[in-house]
Amino acid sequence: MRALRDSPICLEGIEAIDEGRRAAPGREVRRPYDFQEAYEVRAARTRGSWGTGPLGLAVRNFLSFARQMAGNPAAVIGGVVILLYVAVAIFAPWVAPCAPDQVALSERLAPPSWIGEFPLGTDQLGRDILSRIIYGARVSILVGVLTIAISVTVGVGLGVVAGYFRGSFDRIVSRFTDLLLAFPYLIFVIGAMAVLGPGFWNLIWALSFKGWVEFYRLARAEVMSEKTREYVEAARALGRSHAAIICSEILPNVVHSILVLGTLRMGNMIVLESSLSFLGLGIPPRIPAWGSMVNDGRRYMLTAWWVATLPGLALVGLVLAINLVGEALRDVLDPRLKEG
Amino acid sequence: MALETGTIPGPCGRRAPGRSADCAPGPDIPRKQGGTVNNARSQSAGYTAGIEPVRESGVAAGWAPARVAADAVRPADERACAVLQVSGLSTVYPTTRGDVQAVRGVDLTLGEGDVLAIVGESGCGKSACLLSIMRLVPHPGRIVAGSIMFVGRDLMSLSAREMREVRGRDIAMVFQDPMTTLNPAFRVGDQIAESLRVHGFLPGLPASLTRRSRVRQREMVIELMRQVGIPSPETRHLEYPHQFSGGMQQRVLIATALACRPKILLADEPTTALDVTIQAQVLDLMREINETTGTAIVLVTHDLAIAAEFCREVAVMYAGQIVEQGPIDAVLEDPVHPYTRGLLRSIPRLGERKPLTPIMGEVPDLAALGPGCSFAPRCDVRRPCCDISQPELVAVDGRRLVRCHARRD
Amino acid sequence: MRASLVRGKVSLVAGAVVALALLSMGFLSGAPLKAAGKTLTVVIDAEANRADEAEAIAADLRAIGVQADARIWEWSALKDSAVKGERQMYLTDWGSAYFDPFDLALPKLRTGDRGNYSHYSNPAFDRAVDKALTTIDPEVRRKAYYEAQSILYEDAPWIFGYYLSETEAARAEVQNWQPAMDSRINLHDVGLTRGDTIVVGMKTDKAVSLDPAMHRERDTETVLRNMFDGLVTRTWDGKVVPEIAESWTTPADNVYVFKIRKGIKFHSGEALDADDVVYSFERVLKEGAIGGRSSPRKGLLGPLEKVEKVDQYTVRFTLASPFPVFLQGLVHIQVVPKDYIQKVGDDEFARKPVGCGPFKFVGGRLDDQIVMERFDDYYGGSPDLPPMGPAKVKRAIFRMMPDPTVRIAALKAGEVQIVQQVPPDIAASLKRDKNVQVKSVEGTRVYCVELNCAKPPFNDARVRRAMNYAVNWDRILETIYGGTATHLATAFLPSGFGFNPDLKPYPYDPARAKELLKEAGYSVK
Amino acid sequence: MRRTHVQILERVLATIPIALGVAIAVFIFMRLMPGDPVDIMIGEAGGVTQEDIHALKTELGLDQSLPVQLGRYLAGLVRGDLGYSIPSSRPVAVVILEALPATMELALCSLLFALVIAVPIGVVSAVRQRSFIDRTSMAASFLGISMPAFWLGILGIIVFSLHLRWLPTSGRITYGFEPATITGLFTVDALLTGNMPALWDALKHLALPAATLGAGVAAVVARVVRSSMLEVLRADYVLFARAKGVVERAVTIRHALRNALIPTVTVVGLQVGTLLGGNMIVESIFGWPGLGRVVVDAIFSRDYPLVQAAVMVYALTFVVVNLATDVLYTYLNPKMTL
Repeated sequence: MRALRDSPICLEGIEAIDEGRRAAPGREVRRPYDFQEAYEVRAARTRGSWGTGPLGLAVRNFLSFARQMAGNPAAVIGGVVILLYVAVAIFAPWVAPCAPDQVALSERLAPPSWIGEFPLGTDQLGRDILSRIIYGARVSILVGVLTIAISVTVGVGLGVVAGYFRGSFDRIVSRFTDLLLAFPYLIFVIGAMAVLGPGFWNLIWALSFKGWVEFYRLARAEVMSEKTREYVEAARALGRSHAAIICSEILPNVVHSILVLGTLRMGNMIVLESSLSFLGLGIPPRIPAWGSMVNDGRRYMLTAWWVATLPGLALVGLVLAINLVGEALRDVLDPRLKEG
Repeated sequence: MALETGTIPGPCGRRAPGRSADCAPGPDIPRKQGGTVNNARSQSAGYTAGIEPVRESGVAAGWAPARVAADAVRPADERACAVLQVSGLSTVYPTTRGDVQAVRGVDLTLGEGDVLAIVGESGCGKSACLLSIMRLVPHPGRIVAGSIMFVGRDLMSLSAREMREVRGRDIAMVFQDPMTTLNPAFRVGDQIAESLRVHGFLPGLPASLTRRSRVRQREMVIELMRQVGIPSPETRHLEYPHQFSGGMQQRVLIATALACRPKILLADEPTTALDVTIQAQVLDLMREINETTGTAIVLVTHDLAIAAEFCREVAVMYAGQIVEQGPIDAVLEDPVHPYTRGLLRSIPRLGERKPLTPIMGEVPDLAALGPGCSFAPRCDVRRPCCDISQPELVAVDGRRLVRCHARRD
Repeated sequence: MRASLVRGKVSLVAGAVVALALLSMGFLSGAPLKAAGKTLTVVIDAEANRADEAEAIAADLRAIGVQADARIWEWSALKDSAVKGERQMYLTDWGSAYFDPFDLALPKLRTGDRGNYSHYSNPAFDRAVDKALTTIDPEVRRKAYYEAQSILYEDAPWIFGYYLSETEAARAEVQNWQPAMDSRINLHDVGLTRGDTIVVGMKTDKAVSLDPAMHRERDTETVLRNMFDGLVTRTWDGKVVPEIAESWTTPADNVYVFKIRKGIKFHSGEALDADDVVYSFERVLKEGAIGGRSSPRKGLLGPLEKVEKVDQYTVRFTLASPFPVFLQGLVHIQVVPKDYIQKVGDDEFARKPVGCGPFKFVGGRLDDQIVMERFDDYYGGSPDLPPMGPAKVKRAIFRMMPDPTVRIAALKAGEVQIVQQVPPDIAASLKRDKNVQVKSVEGTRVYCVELNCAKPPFNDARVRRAMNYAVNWDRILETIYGGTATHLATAFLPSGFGFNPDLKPYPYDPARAKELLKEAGYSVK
Repeated sequence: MRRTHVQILERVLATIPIALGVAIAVFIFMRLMPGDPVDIMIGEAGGVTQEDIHALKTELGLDQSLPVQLGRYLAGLVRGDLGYSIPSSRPVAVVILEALPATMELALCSLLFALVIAVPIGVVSAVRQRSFIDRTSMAASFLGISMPAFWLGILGIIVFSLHLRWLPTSGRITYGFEPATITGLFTVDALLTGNMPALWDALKHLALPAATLGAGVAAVVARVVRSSMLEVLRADYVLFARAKGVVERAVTIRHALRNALIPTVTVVGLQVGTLLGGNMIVESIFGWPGLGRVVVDAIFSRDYPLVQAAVMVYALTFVVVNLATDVLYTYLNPKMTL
């Protein structure tokens, strides 16, 4: 477990950061060949006339950030797709042809047909799959956002405190996370759902309950490495309080890796919901969620492929977009990793 | 950007006659052991008899003949003195905002045993220049123009395979940060040996698995390590890079680079990452190598003091171009280009209490250069014509080249 | 510089994420109706496999102005919560093994009984069913059950549901195959036109045990019944016929005397006699009789008090009180070899079971496949279930295939010859496949929607009746269950004893439902 | 070397508190779950009285207070007695030992499958960054990450078993092909005994589940290899290797991949945990007789002893895999010590 604890590698990792990368920001060793980077840094410094106030800085930074993101085609595509999903989610009542929970048993399992009433067909209760996919965007995005938000809040909160102060708090929480990690995830979630009972919020809690561990580890490792850096020592020497140092010096520097991990994890959480549905612990059947829709359709794969496959494709699209943006975020927020 | 190459007398054209006469450096800098330079190659391996005390016959037997054989296949070199002649070298890096012109028409000539310094601010293209010479410009950067003549062969026309044979064997390179330049996963000795293996001085796999070749590899590696002054190489060649100090790591790098006795060593800020005392040791080592083997050295640095101490000739780079070039003493004592002057003013000197004056402004955007002199926005002797046309590199007082409209002719 | 740069970007991005989260929170609480006045609000709880049905029921209730939402539970958690009285309306089901309300309506609806998750209590009903249970006169029993059904119909403690036809399928090369009402798969009678190995795709995840006394699960029994025979057995439609027993008499209401067939051999070669029969029953009856553990099957025998050997081929069963469904319960107890078990011990017996059935155990694993081979010395089985003689196929394999799609795919691909439980939607297309035969048989399991009769709103019989009128069962059964299900009037099954065919199920009548709800003081649409 | 051994021993000893913690946690966790194992075991029987149920409970020791139960459970653990499964009354150790080889075989094969597929894809994608192959394989990896395993599995069965008839739908081996038991892993046993028909049959049964389970892992590994390769390929030592004149292939494999494997190993180590602990869905689709299915079933039937033991097995496997990961990590990364 040592390797896990010492290298801030995202668990089940999509992305990995080895020691070299961790050490690099502190050492500020500029690789002279990285012209793009030199260029970006310089460009970021000289551009703009937004003034030096905090708002001006934020706006300028955001503009530069947005410009960099705009320069990454994958990010643009991903961003547009996400916006599309979010827009569809927000405007679902206007976009969707039917109510997502309108049961019409006489119309069940109608195949997709572009000219018919149900362009993407109907499910086993005769509900319009297109409408359910559209409304499902709300739920699935919400599942992803909420679980990640909870995981991040808890994980980063504990991780920063543990990494900064170390001591017995760190030891206790870290032991606890070891324990949680050793517990197989699905078994854990099944049990948690049985204890908590069904319901949307219980699902969110069950998913988040272990999700925070990797944020904890990442935050702790990053804070431990940040803490040794000069600027923190300088701030200490200036007599600033621990809280102030954590909030204004350390957090901003660890937040980008958290953000990246968070985006990349969000997709996983949306997918995980389907596994729970498979085990019979999903969200209420009236609420359309893509994961449970795929599971509903599982029984009809031989006779009505569209019931499972179409929501699955919607899911893939969103996860793909989130991951594209996540990787672009990583590239932009962490200039050391800029590709090319 | 290499348009002006043909229009001005390049440094090579100017200096070639003098060189071809005696292959000696300029009269202004006397060489200590000029005699060793010319026949360094034929002397087989070793920097001097003095620092290569024990040479097992087996080692030498395997090493020297291979070396000779390699030499034999090279085209006969008529202009032996100019080991490297770069002209009109231009390199660009495409970025999202356009092409960054990292190197803009650089001309360089390096005689056998020469030591040239390239100085300039960060990001002025000095490192890119070295990488271009090695044809190792990282993707997506590429060389767009120019020729690189190495002992009569144009490196630009070589196939990838031929170029690979040149790298490490004929032209070697040392990087800025030894910590990141050595592969953390391999033993130091293996990394030195790899150089020898890829160029055929040691058998490659699977022959290297035999005991005999392992013994030979060990001996050669220890010898090389000893030559660069690493203490107790017998044990240390089995250690990993992180177990070495920065200075020792840099020595390992130099040993690796020099393993195949290259004609040219390109050193990219070799001392920047080191402590000052270690810097001096490393520089001494490099000087010694230069003097004993005649390996020509191009030293890239942002530190004028190092250049002054180490080199006979200096080229000042700004925004991808050479703006001033000449013998080190002349350039330091009497800088002509306003940028060089600015550089010198911004360096503290011992014993002087003058306030330092930094150069105002920022390095220009290499992706969006105007038609005029690239230094014009920061220049204190700026003239109206500076914004309109590029100055060209012209000879000044016979020994130097300067790229400035406001130069003294 | 760097820190503030990052901070700026990050705060904006984080802000965007939070905004998105807040925005999306509103989405979820979008659709439901306003809970104004006395709208009836119910939560329908179901297991995942009946989620569709629950949602359809919810839709029907919503149509008359009840605010209904379905939720999915893990079964044991739901049951626990329902028993504690925390739930309102929950989809449950209960299977019957006796072809009698004894193990269906009684445990489900008698006051305080084990399965009474609806907390229903009506002394009149209790009296009626108790009467039916303590007498053995069929006419008296039938009358008592009729009365109980009328009471139930009026009280409507559940939304009465339906029973399913069990649809099974076999490859065309399987002969003389007939699914049974008690889910038994009798491979003894089955032949193959091609090959000599028959593979059965079981719907269960695993068989619980190989010891016929150490489980209480139907699918396990389905497998084991091919290795073990009982004193009596059933025809596919539920009639009790002799198997190991040649015949029986009932000298008193509470005494049964069985004559055992001679010449029956166990797979181990020993002959079966009264000692083995007595031992088999004592193993189930006595506490801690199986390696210190008690058999969970004891309840199947009702008030059975003692089993005695009369002579080598005669056994007498004495019950504490008359128990009219005793013979049906007897079907579920299989005879095991006394000497073998006493020699090798119970654990070893559970690893290498030995019975006197048509197939002997060869190998395999409970959660993978269980392999049996024909027992050539088989006595021939029940004369009421022709053909007699050893089994026709050489080898029988039961494979655990919990996923229905995979089961059907394996059947179509010819990997298995018989599959359990064909989903209704696939059955239709499977019937068109020339290589496959599909057969259905009436099930013995009641599916219903239980209501918590102890708490408002369902402590009011009018509301409960309204619920019964409000659900369009015909539509649900026709579509979701592909017409393989039959709506029930009460908790009694037509296959069971004492079913009143004249009692018609509640019709779909939303107007009547609304009327009743209004009467009970709820607003309707 | 001696030092490493001592360190490994220390690490093994350090797992004892974790094991104890897991043991207590799973005990509490199971007792928190609503539902009564005896009631579930008895099921829908009629005529069962509360006395019968209580008698069964007494027999199983479930009527005692929780601390007593916990103490007996822990004492049993120390003695190596895992108890008996409640519904089937089979010894828990037997049930687990029976199921474990299948789970291990599936996990190892999917891991192998994932690595064989993912590492080359990751390397090629990094070397040919932004090329067609890069984009295609990365898109495919998103599909692997985001499509639920049961969908992929059923699709595989419909395509390869039903329509093409290449592979069996489910199960672990065809009856009659079982190799002699040595390790319990059919493929390994078949190899050891030189039983080629058994090997072929076992591999055919393994193909679909291993691919389904491995797809997600392959996707993750491919992405990690790609991103670490991208980073490593930009490292100075790779440039330096090129400057030495090392052949490009050797630069990629020897210098870059070797270092890119360091973070990959950690990720793969974590994936093994996922493979072992998250495969109940694949096991249940393919009727694979593994531990995942056993344990899910045990949870649903509140089979306390079985769940407790199975979770301990998972936890210990996790710890062992971690230790192995760390040893490998130390080997790959000389900077690290255990």
